[in-house]
Amino acid sequence: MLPRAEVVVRGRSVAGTLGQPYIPNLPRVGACSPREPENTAVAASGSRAGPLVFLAFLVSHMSPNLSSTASHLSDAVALPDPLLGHLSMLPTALLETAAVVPSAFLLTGAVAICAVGLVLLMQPGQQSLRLGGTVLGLAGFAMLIVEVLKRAVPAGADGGIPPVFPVVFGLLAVVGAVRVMTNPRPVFAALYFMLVVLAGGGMFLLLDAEFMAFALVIVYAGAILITYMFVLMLAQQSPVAGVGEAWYDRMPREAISGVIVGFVILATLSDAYFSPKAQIARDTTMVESAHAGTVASWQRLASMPKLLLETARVANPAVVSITSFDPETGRLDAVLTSGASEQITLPPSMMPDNSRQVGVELVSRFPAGLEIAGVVLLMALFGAVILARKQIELGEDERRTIAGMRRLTVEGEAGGSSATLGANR
Amino acid sequence: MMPWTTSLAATDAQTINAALLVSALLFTCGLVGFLTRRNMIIMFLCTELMFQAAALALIAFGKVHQDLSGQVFVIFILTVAAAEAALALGLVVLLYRRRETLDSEAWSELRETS
Amino acid sequence: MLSTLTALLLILPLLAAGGIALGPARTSKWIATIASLAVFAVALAFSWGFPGWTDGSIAPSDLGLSVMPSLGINLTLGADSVGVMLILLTAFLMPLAVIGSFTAVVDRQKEYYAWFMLLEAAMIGVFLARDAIVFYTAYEFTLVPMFFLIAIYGGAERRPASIKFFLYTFLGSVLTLAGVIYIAAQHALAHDGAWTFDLAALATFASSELSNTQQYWVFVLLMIGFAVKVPFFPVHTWLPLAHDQAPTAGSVILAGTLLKLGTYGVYRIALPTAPVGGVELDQFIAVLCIIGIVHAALICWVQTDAKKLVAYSSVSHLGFCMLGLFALNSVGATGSVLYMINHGLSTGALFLCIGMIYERYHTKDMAQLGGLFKVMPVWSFFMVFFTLASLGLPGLNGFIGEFLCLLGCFSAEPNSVAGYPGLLGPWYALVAGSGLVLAAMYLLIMLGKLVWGPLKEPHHDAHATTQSGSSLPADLSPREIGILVPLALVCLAIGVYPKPMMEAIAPSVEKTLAAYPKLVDRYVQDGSLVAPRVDMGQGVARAQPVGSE
Amino acid sequence: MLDPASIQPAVVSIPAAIPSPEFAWAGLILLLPVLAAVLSTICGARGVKGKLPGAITSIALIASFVTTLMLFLRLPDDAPRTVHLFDWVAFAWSGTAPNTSFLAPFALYVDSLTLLWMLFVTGLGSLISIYATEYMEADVGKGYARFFASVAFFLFAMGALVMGGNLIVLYLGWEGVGLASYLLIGYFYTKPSAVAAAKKAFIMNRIGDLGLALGGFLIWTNYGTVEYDALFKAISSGAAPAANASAWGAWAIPYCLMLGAFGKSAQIPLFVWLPDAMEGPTPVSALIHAATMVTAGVYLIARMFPLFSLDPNALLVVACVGCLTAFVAATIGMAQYDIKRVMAYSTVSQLGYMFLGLGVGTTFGAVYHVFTHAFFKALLFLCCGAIMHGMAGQLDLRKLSGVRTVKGFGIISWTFFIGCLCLAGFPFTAGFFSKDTIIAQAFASGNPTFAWLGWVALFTAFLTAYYTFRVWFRVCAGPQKYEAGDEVHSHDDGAHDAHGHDDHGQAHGHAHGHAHGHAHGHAHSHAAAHAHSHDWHPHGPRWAINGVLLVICIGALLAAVPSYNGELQHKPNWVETMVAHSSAASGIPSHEHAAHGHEAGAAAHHALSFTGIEDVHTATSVVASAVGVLGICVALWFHLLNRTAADKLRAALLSNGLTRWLPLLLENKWYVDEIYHAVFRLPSWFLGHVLHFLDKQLIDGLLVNGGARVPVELGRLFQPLYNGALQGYAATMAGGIALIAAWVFWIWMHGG
Repeated sequence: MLPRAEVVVRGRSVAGTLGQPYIPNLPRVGACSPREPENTAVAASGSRAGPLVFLAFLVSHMSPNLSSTASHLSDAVALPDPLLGHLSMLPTALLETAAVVPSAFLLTGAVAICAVGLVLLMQPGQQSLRLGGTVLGLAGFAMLIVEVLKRAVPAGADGGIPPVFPVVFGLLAVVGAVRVMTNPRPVFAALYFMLVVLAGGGMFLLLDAEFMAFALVIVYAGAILITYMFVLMLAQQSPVAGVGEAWYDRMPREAISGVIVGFVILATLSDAYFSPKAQIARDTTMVESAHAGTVASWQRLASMPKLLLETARVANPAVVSITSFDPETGRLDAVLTSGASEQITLPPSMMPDNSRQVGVELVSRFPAGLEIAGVVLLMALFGAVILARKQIELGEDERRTIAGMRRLTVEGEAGGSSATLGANR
Repeated sequence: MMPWTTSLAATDAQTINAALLVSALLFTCGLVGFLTRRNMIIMFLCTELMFQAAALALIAFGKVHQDLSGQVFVIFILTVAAAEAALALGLVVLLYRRRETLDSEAWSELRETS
Repeated sequence: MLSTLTALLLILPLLAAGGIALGPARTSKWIATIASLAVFAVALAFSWGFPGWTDGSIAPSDLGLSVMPSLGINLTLGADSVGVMLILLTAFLMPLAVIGSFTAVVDRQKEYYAWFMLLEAAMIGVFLARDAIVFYTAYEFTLVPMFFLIAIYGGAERRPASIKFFLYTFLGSVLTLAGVIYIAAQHALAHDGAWTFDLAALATFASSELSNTQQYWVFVLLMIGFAVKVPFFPVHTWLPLAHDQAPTAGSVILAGTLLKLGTYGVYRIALPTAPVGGVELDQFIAVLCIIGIVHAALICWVQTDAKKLVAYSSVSHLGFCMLGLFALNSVGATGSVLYMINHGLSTGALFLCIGMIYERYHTKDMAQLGGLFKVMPVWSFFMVFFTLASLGLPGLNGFIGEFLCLLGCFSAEPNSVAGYPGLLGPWYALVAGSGLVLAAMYLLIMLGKLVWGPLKEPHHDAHATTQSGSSLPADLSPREIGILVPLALVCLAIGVYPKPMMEAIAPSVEKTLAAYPKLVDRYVQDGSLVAPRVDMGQGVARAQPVGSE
Repeated sequence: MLDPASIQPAVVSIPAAIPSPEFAWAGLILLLPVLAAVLSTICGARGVKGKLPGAITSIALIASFVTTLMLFLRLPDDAPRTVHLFDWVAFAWSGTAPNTSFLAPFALYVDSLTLLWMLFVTGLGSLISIYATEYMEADVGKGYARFFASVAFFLFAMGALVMGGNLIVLYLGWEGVGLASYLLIGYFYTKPSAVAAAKKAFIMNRIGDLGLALGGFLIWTNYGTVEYDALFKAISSGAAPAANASAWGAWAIPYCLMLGAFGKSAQIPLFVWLPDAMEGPTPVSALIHAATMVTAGVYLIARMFPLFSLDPNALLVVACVGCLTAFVAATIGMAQYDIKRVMAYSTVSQLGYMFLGLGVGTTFGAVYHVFTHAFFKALLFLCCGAIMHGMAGQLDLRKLSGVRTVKGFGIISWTFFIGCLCLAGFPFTAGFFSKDTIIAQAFASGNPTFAWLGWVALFTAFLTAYYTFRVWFRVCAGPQKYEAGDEVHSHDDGAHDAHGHDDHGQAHGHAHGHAHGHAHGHAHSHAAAHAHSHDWHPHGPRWAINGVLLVICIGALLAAVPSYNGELQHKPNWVETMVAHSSAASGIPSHEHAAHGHEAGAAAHHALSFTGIEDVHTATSVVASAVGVLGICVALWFHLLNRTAADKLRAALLSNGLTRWLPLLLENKWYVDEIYHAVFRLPSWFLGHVLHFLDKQLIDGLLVNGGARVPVELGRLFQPLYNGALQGYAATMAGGIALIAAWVFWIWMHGG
């Protein structure tokens, strides 16, 4: 939490204030002389090295301190594939471009690049396109994250150590999400979703929401995803040799319009989130609410007398009881075993942990919501039971056939090939 | 604060920005996936993605405001997601049994005939 | 007493429509006949007691019913002399149209006559309206019965015709409504939120307090809707289609009265409300009129379908009517109002005549018909008569209106001695006058094909039976003669002695055109009342507070 | 240009009219024909089988004539009278003077010019309707009532035209006679050529009417009135028209009126309708298309002469057009074979003389020529009609010869001869005097242009004499030889049987007590199988036709009497007096004055000085007589004495490449019809098609339907989103949310 006295417009002007042109310290992939790969794993990954190159580049870019490391790393990555080499030039070039583009358009531009990448990624059966899409998408993501992180740092302030974890988790989550929506195999999609959940949990952790992080992983990965898996097993035909997955899994519908709609939202959201105005508002809110958050935590502690007592005892084992507790300051008047009263100031580290606080918050502030959540789950249970009853003996087409009506599906229209369907029937 | 979260010295502001960006991207991916995929199961997965995004944004903003309501609401999201998964997947199974396909377009006859 | 009659004018047809809808099908045509005759009688009584013949005032002035006080919408009824004349025209044509449908319509009679009665109520409502919203409501409501009349009882292409008719005119009049609401909103702004939709109040307000630019645009808005209805040259294409497809009686009413709603709207609302726009656009509109006159006349020339020919001739004729109106002087406007009425009579009668042919031969194609004088001399007499009325033969009704319209246009010059300065002049009249020659051309071609020449009848069902199976006589039946004779008599009477009408119209015209001479003078001096660009920007800037408040 | 000495603007003030309500009975002159028309129509509607309509009309017209005569006799002085009958077009408005009202009451303006015209109109009208009662008897019970209703209506309209007190009433009559003409030309409505001719006449007239209307407009805008009396008052008071009252200015008035006059009187460029108008029954041709209606243009200019006299150039135009028309029509008339057409072209030609007379400033000459021409041309037409009537519709002068000797055709032939003499301008006939007055004035005016026109007119006089006697020598003289016309045949479409045509009644047998009874049954029963050569005989007319011919013949001869008075006895020529007392004399020096002036000034070197005669009038008379006689002689040689010479001449001309054009041009009427068709009619017709196409495709198709298709196409653009698949709806929803979010964000960012 960095209190900011003044906030100037971020972006290129930052470099200007520093008195030097803002030239990102970019790894010069093409220019470097081939060396012995120090990181054989990376090198061995070959064409899959793109993301790592990015990661390295990101890290190097974010932190001047790490720049040598990064360039080292990037130098270390030999790119055997000339195509990939060229493709790798692309993000570099893009970033160079980004440096001269007004920051107001940077986010939007990056979003657009992401969109193009996603569209390419969604082209079925076109390996090279998808590769390009990957590169473009990553480049867009890189531009986005760089710009976004830069905006979190006030002008003239030192960015400090680059936030590796948020970037890593974010990248994982996004990659997972993209795979969820592009993978033709539903099972893999579900598994990638698990990746998203895990990465999301990581983000939760970074945001000090430990309880939610683990709850998320448990509920999603443990319960919901398993349900999906079961359903997939029930409903999904296995890929047929020579045909592959069902056509509806291979062919996205109206990819471009969908992407446009999605990325309009994305552009709006990113502009809304990261515009200077919003950034200032958020920073201000954080500064202003810091104290309130502490007070709220102490209050929650106060609402748990036993825990308060225990906490006080941690501070001073001699505490017998507590006469008063001031959430504003975290100061409590305790009666010691000696009968004397003592004023103890609890350090912030003694706040109750996240799960406790959430629990208190849940039952104290949102009891009705809690009840409703319970009812929802109950209803879902009923619903699931009703749905699961054995109620449909025949497929609709069969029943229509019996009734002498026209079949709704034409041979071969639905799932798989007609041969498969014929075999199934 | 957990010590390890700050070990790499990411500022809160940076983390929050990253989280918000990821949330937006997740949401977009979920939305785009929902709009473009034909498989009903994956469509639901994509809604889950959007839930994720919402949850992440809630938590990030909770962090901004130093308020736990954000986290509490994530619980509700989880609830709804679970309920939805239960019901929706049940429905998907039913639908699949009727048409033997997971293609959502197989159920497009409610449209206005053009 | 006058108020009672006024109310009766509206209520009677509505009651009749209800009665037709509730009663059995076989009585519907009689109910409609009796009701429309009764309305005509009421209209006669109304005009007898009407006090505004000599001074152009509106009467009754006290009949009103508050509908929406907060917005100042009142159901106020009353008409000036022009309105009364058009009411008389409507009430006169309606029984003829109803009686003319006896044999033509055999299916779904109940609806047919009920729609007719509703149509009559709506049209009378337009001419009686003293409130803009009432006017607009009635104006739009005329579309509904007409839409069904065309769509159900029309020819082969009735569906597209009815839809086009409805949408086209509706689209136009929505803009008119926008203009009206804009004026009313401005009025409310300028008068501490006092809303009113009273036509006279709006006209007074708009013509005196709105800026020139505002008036200009208001006029444009108002004009668009009315121009479609007229129908004015570039927006006329719905008319031939609608006429072609409408049932005979529908065409009669369409040509006779419905089109007059447009010209009446221009006369009653657009011209007095936004005189600046009227002056500014005068020449533009006149040029369009003239193009319309010549264009439609030339098209008439090559028509093979008699009904379409008459329909296009309506376009041409109403061009004269508008031209007279936009001469902006008393002569032209008086002629124009006369023309409204006379066009209604003669064109309506022509449609009736062609409908009678259609009932007998099931074709309107002039290539398949010819020399009908031989078998239908009585019909031919009326056909020739009304054709002559339509082409403006002096002594019949068409002449005076046409002549005065042209004279008005001719004398509408800045330094005219005709009392009112105008912006047109001899050249306009010359080109428009060529429409007279062309009118003679196409109408006589029609006569030459239908009435004269060697006898030609469609082979398959010459003098076949009507749809109902009851055969019509070769020549006109007494019922049909009974329809045409009153029309012919009225045409003749107006042609021979139009003076009372002109004297009644003149004061109303003066009121309508009161603001114009000064504006025309200023226009002539400055070259424009609405300075381009700069003033327009101010206009927009002025208009902005309205939106934000 | 025009010698200013000969025409001085507004030197003669027109006496103010005296409102005379006591003469309201003069309205009967108009009312009686209307009544007759109505009654005849009723007869037709009631299916009266008999000559009742003819009788009604004849009686009404005679009564009308008598009323006119009474009016003529009762008028105490020469001052014009106005008789206000009722208000017609009349309304007033507030405004700035002078034009705060438009007043066109149905009023009569009676002066000597009116009376002169009305006398011969009603007189000839009565006579011709009597003639027609016999002539049209084939159509009794069918078109008979229609015919007489139209004739009666024509008389009403003509009366309104002539007697109307203002231009609007004149316009009423103007269009009314056009309508009557339309109805009567198209009388044989089953004949497509008749229908086309009727249409053509009406439309050509409409063009002229437009000119008249515009002239009326201009008069009103300039002088603030359309009433003759007020107008003349304004002119003779010397008050200039309101300055810049119209963009066209007062100068344009005569040109507009001229157009109207040219249309009605069949002058170049609007003359082509008149020959075609011969499709009508012959009495109609005689009455409307020779004697009365076509002179309306002359009347108009004579009546409006005060306006014309203000503008010498306008008069020059009138003179040139008149002269040119006279010449062109005469040349065409030389080459026609249809005797009615010859007469029609001669009418056009004579009308040209009248306009020449107006143009050179002798309204008297013009009016006098109208007067004489009315008689002799009516006579000629009636004779033609009688021959046609007797010869079963035969009009081709190549197929008729020596009719004079056919039994029953004597009166016809000799009255025909007298008519021809008059037309040819044989010395001391009516036509001679009136034509010479015009030509002499052309020479006497001292204007070189007019002198040229005079020469052309003289040459035309020669042509006139030639073609007139060409007809007479061919038809009436020579060996007896005739063929029946087409009207003994049944017409091809069968629609014509015993119904449509004027002249076949006799051949088809109407029981009128004539000697062809044996043929009648035949004719009725099987017209198609009728072999005319065996049982058809020409038959002479009975009393009505013969009587009328005689009366008109006497009239034609007597029409010269005023000139005898004037020329020989030096008494005032009463026609001239009548003209001089009307508005037609405005701006023209009185006769004596003019004569003196010319004798003094222009006598020494007028264009005809070579004759050695000092007086230009006398010189003209001599030259014109010589020319006329020469024309008759040429005709005598070519068409009676040596008929083959004419054909040889024609063949010689045709065989020579250099002269080939001459007969072709003349026989094809200078190709004027074809030129008009190609230049005006065809392009307009084509333009009509183009516009119709554009109207349907461009305006309606592209703009209207295209405009309507925009929302449709927009809808279609987004339709895939609503194809029933869930995602489409979701996409719209999400897109909407995205846009709303973007909007909200925009507002948030940029302040609301």
